[in-house]
Amino acid sequence: GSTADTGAGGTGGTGKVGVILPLLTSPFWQSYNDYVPRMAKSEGVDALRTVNSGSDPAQQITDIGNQLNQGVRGLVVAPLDSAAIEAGLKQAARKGVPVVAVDVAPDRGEVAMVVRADNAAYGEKACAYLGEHVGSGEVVQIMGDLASVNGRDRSEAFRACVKKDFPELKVLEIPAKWESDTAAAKLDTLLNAHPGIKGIYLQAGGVYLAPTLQTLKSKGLLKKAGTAGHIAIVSNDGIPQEFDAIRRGEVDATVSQPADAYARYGLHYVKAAMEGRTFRPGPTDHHSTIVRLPGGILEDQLPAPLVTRDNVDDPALWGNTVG
Amino acid sequence: MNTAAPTPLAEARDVVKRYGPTTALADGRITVLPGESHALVGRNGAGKSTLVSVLTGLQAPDAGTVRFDGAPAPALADRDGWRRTVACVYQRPMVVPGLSVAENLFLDRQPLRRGLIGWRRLRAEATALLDTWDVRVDPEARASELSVEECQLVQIARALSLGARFIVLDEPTARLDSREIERLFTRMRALQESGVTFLFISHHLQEVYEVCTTVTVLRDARWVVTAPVADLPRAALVEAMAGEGAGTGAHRSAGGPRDPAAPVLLDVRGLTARPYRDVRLTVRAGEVVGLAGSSASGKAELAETLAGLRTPLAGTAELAGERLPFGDVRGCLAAGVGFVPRDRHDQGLVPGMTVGDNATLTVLGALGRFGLVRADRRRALTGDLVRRLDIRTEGPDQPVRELSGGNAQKVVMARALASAPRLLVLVDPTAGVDVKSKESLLARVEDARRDGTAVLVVSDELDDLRRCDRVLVLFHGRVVAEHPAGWRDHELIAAVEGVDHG
Amino acid sequence: MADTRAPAQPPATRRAPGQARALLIRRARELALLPALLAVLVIGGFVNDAFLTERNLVSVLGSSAALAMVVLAESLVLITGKFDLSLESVVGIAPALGALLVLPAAKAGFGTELPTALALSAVLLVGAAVGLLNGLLVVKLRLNAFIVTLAMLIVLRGVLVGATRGKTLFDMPDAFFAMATGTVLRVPVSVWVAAAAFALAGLTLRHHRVGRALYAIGGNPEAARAAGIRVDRVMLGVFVTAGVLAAVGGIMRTGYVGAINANQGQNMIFTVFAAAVIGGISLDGGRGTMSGALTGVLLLGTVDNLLTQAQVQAYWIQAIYGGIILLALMLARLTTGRAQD
Amino acid sequence: MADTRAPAQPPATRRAPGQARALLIRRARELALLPALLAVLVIGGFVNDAFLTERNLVSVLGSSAALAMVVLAESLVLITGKFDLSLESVVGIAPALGALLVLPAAKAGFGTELPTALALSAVLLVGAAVGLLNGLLVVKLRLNAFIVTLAMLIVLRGVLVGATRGKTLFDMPDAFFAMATGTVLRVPVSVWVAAAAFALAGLTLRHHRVGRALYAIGGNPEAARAAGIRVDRVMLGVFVTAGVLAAVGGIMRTGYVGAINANQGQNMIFTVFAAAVIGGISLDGGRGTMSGALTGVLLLGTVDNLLTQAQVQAYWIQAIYGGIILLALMLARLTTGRAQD
Ligand SMILES: Nc1ncnc2c1ncn2[C@@H]1O[C@H](COP(=O)(O)OP(=O)(O)OP(=O)(O)O)[C@@H](O)[C@H]1O
Ligand SMILES: Nc1ncnc2c1ncn2[C@@H]1O[C@H](COP(=O)(O)OP(=O)(O)OP(=O)(O)O)[C@@H](O)[C@H]1O
Ligand SMILES: [Mg+2]
Ligand SMILES: [Mg+2]
Repeated sequence: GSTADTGAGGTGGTGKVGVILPLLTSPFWQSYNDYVPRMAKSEGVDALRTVNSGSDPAQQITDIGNQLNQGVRGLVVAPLDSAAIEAGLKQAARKGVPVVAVDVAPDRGEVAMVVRADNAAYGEKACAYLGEHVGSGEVVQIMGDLASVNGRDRSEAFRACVKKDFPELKVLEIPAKWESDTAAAKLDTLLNAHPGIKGIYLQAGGVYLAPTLQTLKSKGLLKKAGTAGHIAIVSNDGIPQEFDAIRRGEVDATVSQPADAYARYGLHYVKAAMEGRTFRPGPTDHHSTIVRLPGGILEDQLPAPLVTRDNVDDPALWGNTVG
Repeated sequence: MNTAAPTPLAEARDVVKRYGPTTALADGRITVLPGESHALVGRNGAGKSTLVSVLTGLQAPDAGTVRFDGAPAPALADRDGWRRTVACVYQRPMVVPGLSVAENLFLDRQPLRRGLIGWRRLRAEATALLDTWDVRVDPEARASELSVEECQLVQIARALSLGARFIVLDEPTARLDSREIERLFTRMRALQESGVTFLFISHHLQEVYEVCTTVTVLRDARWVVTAPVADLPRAALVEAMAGEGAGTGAHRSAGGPRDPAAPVLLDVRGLTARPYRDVRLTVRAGEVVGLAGSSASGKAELAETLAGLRTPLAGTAELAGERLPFGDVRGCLAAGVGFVPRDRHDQGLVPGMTVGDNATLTVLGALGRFGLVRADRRRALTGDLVRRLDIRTEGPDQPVRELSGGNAQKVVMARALASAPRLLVLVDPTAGVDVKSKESLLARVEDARRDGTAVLVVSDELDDLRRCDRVLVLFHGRVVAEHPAGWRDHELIAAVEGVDHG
Repeated sequence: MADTRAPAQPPATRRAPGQARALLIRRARELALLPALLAVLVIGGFVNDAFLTERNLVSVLGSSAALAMVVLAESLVLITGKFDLSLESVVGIAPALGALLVLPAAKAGFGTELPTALALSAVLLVGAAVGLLNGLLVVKLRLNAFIVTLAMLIVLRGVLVGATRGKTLFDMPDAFFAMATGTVLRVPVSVWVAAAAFALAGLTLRHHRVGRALYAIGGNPEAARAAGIRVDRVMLGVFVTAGVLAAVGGIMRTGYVGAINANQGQNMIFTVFAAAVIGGISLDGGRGTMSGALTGVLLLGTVDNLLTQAQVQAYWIQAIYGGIILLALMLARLTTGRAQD
Repeated sequence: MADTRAPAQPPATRRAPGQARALLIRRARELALLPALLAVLVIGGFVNDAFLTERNLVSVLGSSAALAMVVLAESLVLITGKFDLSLESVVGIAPALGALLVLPAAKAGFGTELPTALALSAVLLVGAAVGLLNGLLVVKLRLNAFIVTLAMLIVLRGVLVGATRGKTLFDMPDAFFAMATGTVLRVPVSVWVAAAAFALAGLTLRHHRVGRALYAIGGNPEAARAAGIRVDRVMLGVFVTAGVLAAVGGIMRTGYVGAINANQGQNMIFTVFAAAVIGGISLDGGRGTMSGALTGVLLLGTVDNLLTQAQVQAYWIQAIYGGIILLALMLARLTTGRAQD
């Protein structure tokens, strides 16, 4: 139970719920996918098998249509794009099926709730960490797909934060399209031209962690934190391998995207919406706040803690609960 | 007779081969005895090439047996076994266009040096081989750069150099000029003396009498007769092929021009391009003019220029007073030029399209309004052409790819006739066409000429040229002689080869 | 020696009866996929009650319309014996440029705020221009079509990301969405448009001289030229037409999705080739029909829909999808007995 | 009439003087990209001091090694006149299955915990098996190679996601990474291996009967068969070899990246075709050389490196990359004067 008013109508809280994933080739979404059935059980939701849109926004619209044709009474969607989801939302609205958006806030359209940790906040946290620990010099951000809203928000937030708060830092950029080999090749190249690089921000630890460490290792630049010549690395995702790397001192910090909470509260809110409940801005019972976005949409801003050496063993972190 | 019969070198019995609904061979039989030169004749589509592909292991028969020296034929996948047994020049070009001439000659049997190919030896051997055939091509040249004749010679040279005791030649002479044919026959005789056995296919029956001892006739996919050539005079042979009594008539000549005062339709002046120089020629309405010359004389290029496929350096050509737009095929078509190109595989046919499509390719705009191609009109026009040219096909909807060689050639002729041209330019129009069909093909030329069409026959086939009112001879790009009808063979051959004396 | 003579028997009558049957077989080949498509429909009906409902089938059609347009475009190019990989990027760049022309600067547009009709014409124009450029490089400069259009694809993908700065474009005038949102007889306009385009293309290919010219060029360009077909001009025309059709496909996709993502169309070309080739369009040129290509599109759309409805595990759905395509190919191979190379 | 007769000269003597020139031209064509490659190197040297350093050039080589292996594999298939799109998925699935066999269940492995050497052999075996399956479908069932391998690509991508359940595989034994991390004379082992593979393939293609058979089959399979080449068997062999080479490329990529992502290899096939075709390998079969393919790989690698160093705006980098490829093609076309279709 969170901050919710019990209202009339809805679908009475029963019926099947469709869960649509944006992609499955990232460890983060794979974890989310694994959490869905578990959380469905604990939240008492009759969730269908998850559907994977395979990074294609048009496919996602088709998937929504397919689920609606099957008679789902609620939908949990992780939109691939904040704008290119509207057509899907409209379809659902026409059928009176409530939708909860996970990870990406739609620009427009009707959703019962957005469950997300702020992508822009990821970029800012990484920037703040690097700014405080590196101070000045060259830092690299290994970006995602520029055509994806997640990658875009993280990139722009990081860039803007550096410009505003840490003008001493010079940002070098690697557009790596969520591809590990692209990340490795371009980081390798940049390190040749800029041997003085002091910090790296990985926008997706699941994809970029291994190639970054591997490239640094093969160039003899992988030094433990605290030793001379260490390159500060801030990652993003919160998968177990990042935690291990933090424990080893190879990576300084990572922003933990709450995969478990995404699954849990996505299903929680959709059930509530199906029961006809509505929500108000304000603090929740799970250490987050519901805010009203400019478009009028409500968003439950889940905490995305920065994990460093100090809190890496915190059992509450989802990365410590999976294999 | 039975007791003394030697073991046949190659023997096929009761061979059946079907392609979908077509039965290409219903009763294929042949017995080739060691040391003989065996001719295989039959009309276009009789199944000769099909029998060859079965005899050379290119395709498995649907039924029937093939034996060599009394032993069963090798398995289809045993390519080495087949290569040891039989060599073949196929009717379709079987060269690899991207490889050099030298490699094509020694494909998969290149001389080795320490396990790798010895290019030097390969080149030397290729040069030697080409020299024996007097083929003037660079052994390093790509096969795709060869002319049709050169390509054919390279394949013949390859087959005859393989060292097989049994050699199959499927219409080797269809693309060669007379000197090249003579050279082939000389080689064949030499090999015969050393014990090589030949199976020889040709539509030039005089060649059968010249080099073969035995002949087998196929008709309508069935074996008809096998006999010593001496026992089958030409008329009987043609009858066996055609299945009816028929005069041969191949030597009938055309007589003089029908109307010496007919207006000049084609007037070519000072035409000059790379392979020919300062050509001047005229063709009157209703006149058939032959253009002879060896393969290197430039005659085919001249024909292609008139068809709009090439742009000359200088000169003009007027058709009924209008300048032909060189380099513009469509313009030339509109001006009234019908064209049979030299090589049906290259420029003549779209193999995947149907007989009807190919035959009407030049007149697509005329089969309906607004560019629509009306199926009924295409069918009617095609049906008419198929009948007139006696094309053996399942129907207008059969892909040309599936036709036999000679029938495919007739489709090219159909395409040229479809546009009802005022000038017909025919390059080697009867290549690969059987004797009876040749008659009907040339009869269509006669029809056209009666309707006032001017005809230019570019060929070195004496049968084709004999029908011409006059024959011009091109030598190294210049017109060097003109022979009015009634010339004698040796005169013309001498002129073509550049050894006559005026 | 054998002067034995065969008894005079009538020549095997090979023509009359064979003809009709041969024609039938040839027609059947064009629709080789039909058995596979029917099988999927029947299985679908058993697997899920919702599958064979009108609503669901309309969904399949609506989601396939944009793909169908691009498959149509690609088929025309393939029949002519060429390639055009850049069509997938036209699906993105053409509507995106149109949208940028109409959107105010505040919404990431160029700020030109052209009238909608002009902007929509610009979409088609962009498609035509890309096609023309490809065509000129291939026809006039004689560059390899595959690699030219691959490079073009990379360039255009880049231009799309560059021009939109990676942002998704939305809030275009309703006309941009009308094809997917408007319906006639409960079926989206885009489906009717795609159907009309296929019918027109099919008729042209079969019954118009331009269509016949495409097959001739694809089958043997030299022979086509010798028969008076203006090969270069027709080929240019095909590239331009394909560009325009892909641009229309782009508008359909825009309407379907409700916005233009900076990677709209990306990776679509794989599906396009799959549909075309499964549908019997030959990569060597000169062969294939519109009805075949259409069955290819429908098969892929139906299988996709079916798999979603069948509740296959998300992890395995792709593998199964590929497996079904393979099976369909084999089925087509067996039912027509035709080698596909 | 004309007794003005041309002197009896032999027709255009094509042998002696022409021969050397023709050979030169032929060689030049194989290396048509060399001018473009040199131009990029020179420009790179001006743009950035770090570009022409040994370290950076080694980086280019190291990052191109895996691509080079797959390009080699694809080139062999293309020369034989076929397609293999599934090679990109072999780059992912082969090392992934190897890793799953060696990893404990706790690390997402199958739990079999095979010895490393066995697991590495399994990687090659998977490549060979995929190649064999493709080959059988194409050669024996006579299915279209493009579409079979496209379906196979989809299946294998799916299997990769399914088998790893989308997880990234870390912590394999060091042997999985040795090719990329180990160096000989300061150059990664993977580069040496790729160089050796190219040299061997080049030698075989140019100077061994088997190599010549590939060209013959690609140029005219019927003629090849008639000449005694076991077309089916050679073709099967080529598919299997290509699978194995792609598997080796997969190991190289694994080592380079340090892990196996569930989308390893995805979309690589575009780059593979780009490199091969830019390098002069014909999609029609029968044409192309290993040295050409190699220049294609190097050109792409160098341009990529140069653009990264130049820190071109991220938004425009792709468009510029594509543009440079187009320019390189035109340059190659102009310097060799050869049509590319
Ligand atoms: N691949 C094929 N598909 C279908 N039909 C074919 C095929 N090849 C040959 N045929 C048919 O088989 C019959 C025999 O053809 P074949 O080539 O053996 O004739 P041929 O005697 O060699 O004729 P020609 O003298 O014209 O070369 C013809 O009717 C032909 O249409
Ligand atoms: N693909 C080819 N086709 C035809 N000839 C070739 C081909 N490749 C090489 N050659 C011939 O081989 C000759 C030598 O080539 P290359 O130097 O590559 O080989 P090599 O083994 O060193 O030969 P050699 O020992 O004779 O010098 C060239 O002059 C060329 O004529
Ligand atoms: Mg024949
Ligand atoms: Mg040498």
